[in-house]
Amino acid sequence: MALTKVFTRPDSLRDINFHFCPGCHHGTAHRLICEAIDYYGIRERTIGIPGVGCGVFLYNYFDLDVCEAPHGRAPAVATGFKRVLPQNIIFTYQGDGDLGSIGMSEVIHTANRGENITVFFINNSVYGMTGGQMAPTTLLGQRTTTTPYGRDFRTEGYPIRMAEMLAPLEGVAFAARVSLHTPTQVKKARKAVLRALDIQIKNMGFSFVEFLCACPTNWGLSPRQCIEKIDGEMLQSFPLGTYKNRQDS
Amino acid sequence: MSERQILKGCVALAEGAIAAGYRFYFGYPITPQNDIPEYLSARLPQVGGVFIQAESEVASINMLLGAAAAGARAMTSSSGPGISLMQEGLSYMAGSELPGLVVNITRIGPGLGGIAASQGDYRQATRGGGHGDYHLIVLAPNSVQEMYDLTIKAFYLADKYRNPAMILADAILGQMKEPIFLNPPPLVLPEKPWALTGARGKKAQLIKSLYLADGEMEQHNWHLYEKYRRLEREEVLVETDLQEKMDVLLVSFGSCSRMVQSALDLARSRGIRVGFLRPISLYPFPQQAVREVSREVGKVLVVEMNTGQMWDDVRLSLYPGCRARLLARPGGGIPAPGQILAEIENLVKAGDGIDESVHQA
Amino acid sequence: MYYDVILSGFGGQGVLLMGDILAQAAMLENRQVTWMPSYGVEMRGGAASCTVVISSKKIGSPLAEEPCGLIAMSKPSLLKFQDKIKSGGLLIVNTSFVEPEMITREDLKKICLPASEISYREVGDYKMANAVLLGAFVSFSRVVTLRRVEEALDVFFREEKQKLLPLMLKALQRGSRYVLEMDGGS
Amino acid sequence: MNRIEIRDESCKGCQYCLIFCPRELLQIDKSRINVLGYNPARFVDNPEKPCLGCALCAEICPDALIEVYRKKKGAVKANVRTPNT
Repeated sequence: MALTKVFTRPDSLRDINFHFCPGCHHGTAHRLICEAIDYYGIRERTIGIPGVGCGVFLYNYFDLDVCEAPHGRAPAVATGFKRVLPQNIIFTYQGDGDLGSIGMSEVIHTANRGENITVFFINNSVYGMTGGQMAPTTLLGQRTTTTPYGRDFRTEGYPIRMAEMLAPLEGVAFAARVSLHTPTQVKKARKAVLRALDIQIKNMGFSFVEFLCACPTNWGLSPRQCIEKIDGEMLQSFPLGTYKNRQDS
Repeated sequence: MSERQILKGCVALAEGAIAAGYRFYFGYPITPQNDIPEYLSARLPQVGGVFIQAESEVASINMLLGAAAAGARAMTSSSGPGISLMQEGLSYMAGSELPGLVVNITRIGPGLGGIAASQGDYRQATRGGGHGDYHLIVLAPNSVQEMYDLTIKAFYLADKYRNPAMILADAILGQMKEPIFLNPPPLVLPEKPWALTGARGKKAQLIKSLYLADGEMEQHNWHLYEKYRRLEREEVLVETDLQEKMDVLLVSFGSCSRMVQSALDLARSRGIRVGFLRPISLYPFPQQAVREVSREVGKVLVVEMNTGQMWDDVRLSLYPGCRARLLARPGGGIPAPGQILAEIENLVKAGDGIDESVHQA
Repeated sequence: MYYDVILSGFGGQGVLLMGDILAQAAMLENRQVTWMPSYGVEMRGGAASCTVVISSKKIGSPLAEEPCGLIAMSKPSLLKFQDKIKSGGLLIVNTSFVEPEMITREDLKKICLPASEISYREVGDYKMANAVLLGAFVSFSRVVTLRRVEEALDVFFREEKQKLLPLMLKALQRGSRYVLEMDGGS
Repeated sequence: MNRIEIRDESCKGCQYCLIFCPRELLQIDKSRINVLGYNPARFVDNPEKPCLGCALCAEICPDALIEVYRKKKGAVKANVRTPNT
């Protein structure tokens, strides 16, 4: 019996090696977003807006129109795009420094306006590109290059939970936190990505997917140890779940 | 030709933008430019446009960036401190070669300063303002009619050169009312094949300002350099009012040049031979015109509402041997025509070798 | 022809509108004209003033160093501006709010009229004092004709404000008559 | 026979696929260093416990380097499903 190819790279993902480190989950997030774009057949009307960080090179991998945004400002840039091109599908792709720190204001107000865009948020609890400094999502006790003694809530505050924070805003139609550390979780993440874009296609409002990801390089762990860290500490600080899923009207 | 009608400067500017096909406003309130967003929040929906009050100037400029990258003519307006917050986005827009219009109805600075008229943002506007090797196209109106006309022109230049443009005005020009003609030129929106609208039936495109490969950034900056040189060759806007055998040449821009015009009339009525040169494009600065005119007259008086910002550009452009003196009001005060006249008379009396000193009006 | 006038008073007395109407009338007479409000930190209340410059030639400064005329509707505005008026210029004071004794200049043409009282008694609304003063101003200075001012009013009193138009016209004419009667008496 | 193909020249040897293969059919090829400088993963089928075609390896591969072939007739792509399944 002939074999059928049942799993392959999505068409929207260019055939180019990722620059990401071994075990980094950016590639997985890239793949899931491209799969969803292919699934809905929206590649030719989708515009991606990466923030600054390891994700900025998204344009090398995604075979669609891409516009760079200044650090943290991707939701504002996306707003500009969406208001000019309401028929297009606009998504941002931001890391935890970009979205949770410098760009907190932009994402909250974009969400609160119910801007009909999708924000993909890569939460790996650390600044990747700049060399492992503390992120707003850094776990308590986690050592980073700027919290050499571990993050202490008395001096650095607490890890910030973006999905939970955005979900109650009226403008938000979908907010979920997923993880990419096991195949089962990747499958769940795929559903969240599909639903987020579905929400945008149906003009239902702002959609948000937070991905828990590993940063083996800056965590100083092997990929195998990274899985354990996500499964343990990270899931404790960042519970998975769908925090908002407005029903189709 | 349309009927004359009396409009406020800020409203004329907004109407100019609409005549230029602009439909997307993103901005954050700050005095003294609030007439612009307030007017447009009512006006844009009437012409199928979009008005968004952004959460900050930082967001505004990036909304502008997005709209520009999507191919739209888009504008934001602000004042001093807000414009400072926009510098990051402006640098990105220049680096990504995105057109767009930023209106600066200036305040007095530095810091929170004050809201009266000032020309203290000249240097920030003409030198780039943000990080990196770039310029904004900067136009400085001096009448309500020019608030309208130059706004249209600024959109046109921004698109032509794929570079952000700025209208530099102040509270006098924003608040003043004058009769103007609303005569929009035929609206021809340029093709923007580089704009991102989705990769439908074409290769996927990218708009970016990050160049990491060896030599790539240098090449990009040389490319921008060529663009700015072309602007300097082809897009200089300057108004002159010259006489034979002038004693003094007056140089001034924006609202301040109106006071200088009054002083010019006073001086001429007293038989003093005075010339007048007004840079309308502050970048590109009319270097050549200043050089040529100053060759005819050894003494130049620059009048500015700052401590000598355009003065620097004038002195860089003077014909060798010419000297330029500065008459300044940097704190919201306005140089009165009588004070300017007195300084002109001083210069006439001064003999040949004047010094390049700063005088307070 | 060149004339610059400062119109001043408290916020809410309608001095900016009075300037607007004057500028509109000047435009209808094919003059060059500028209208420049004083802009201060305060947004409401307090002092309000505007400068209107009317000329047959291109106008340079929209501000007046030495105005040809001043209309003062309040004490602070009289104190602030009366020393600036060009010698031989015109000073119009609303004596409903300002005592004539406060005028220190001797070298001016002066019109002192209780505009608010006239407005209240003869127009039926004290808020038309600005129009009374404007009527007096144009009839005395003749920078524009009263007819042009009446035409200009149409721009400002449209739709729901149209009901104010007859009152404005009446107030303007009353102010104008005050000047004519004063002239006749002198 | 179900099987997978790994584009091993692009593999960075993170070993995620090894960890999640229920049949332990993946291993690191210590005999070889690819152009990226890593020991790549290698698929070695076991006739006793053959590949299930479950695609867990492909699902977890962060570099999207694994293609999965299944005997099943007319199967949909495992990584492209409807939103509600």
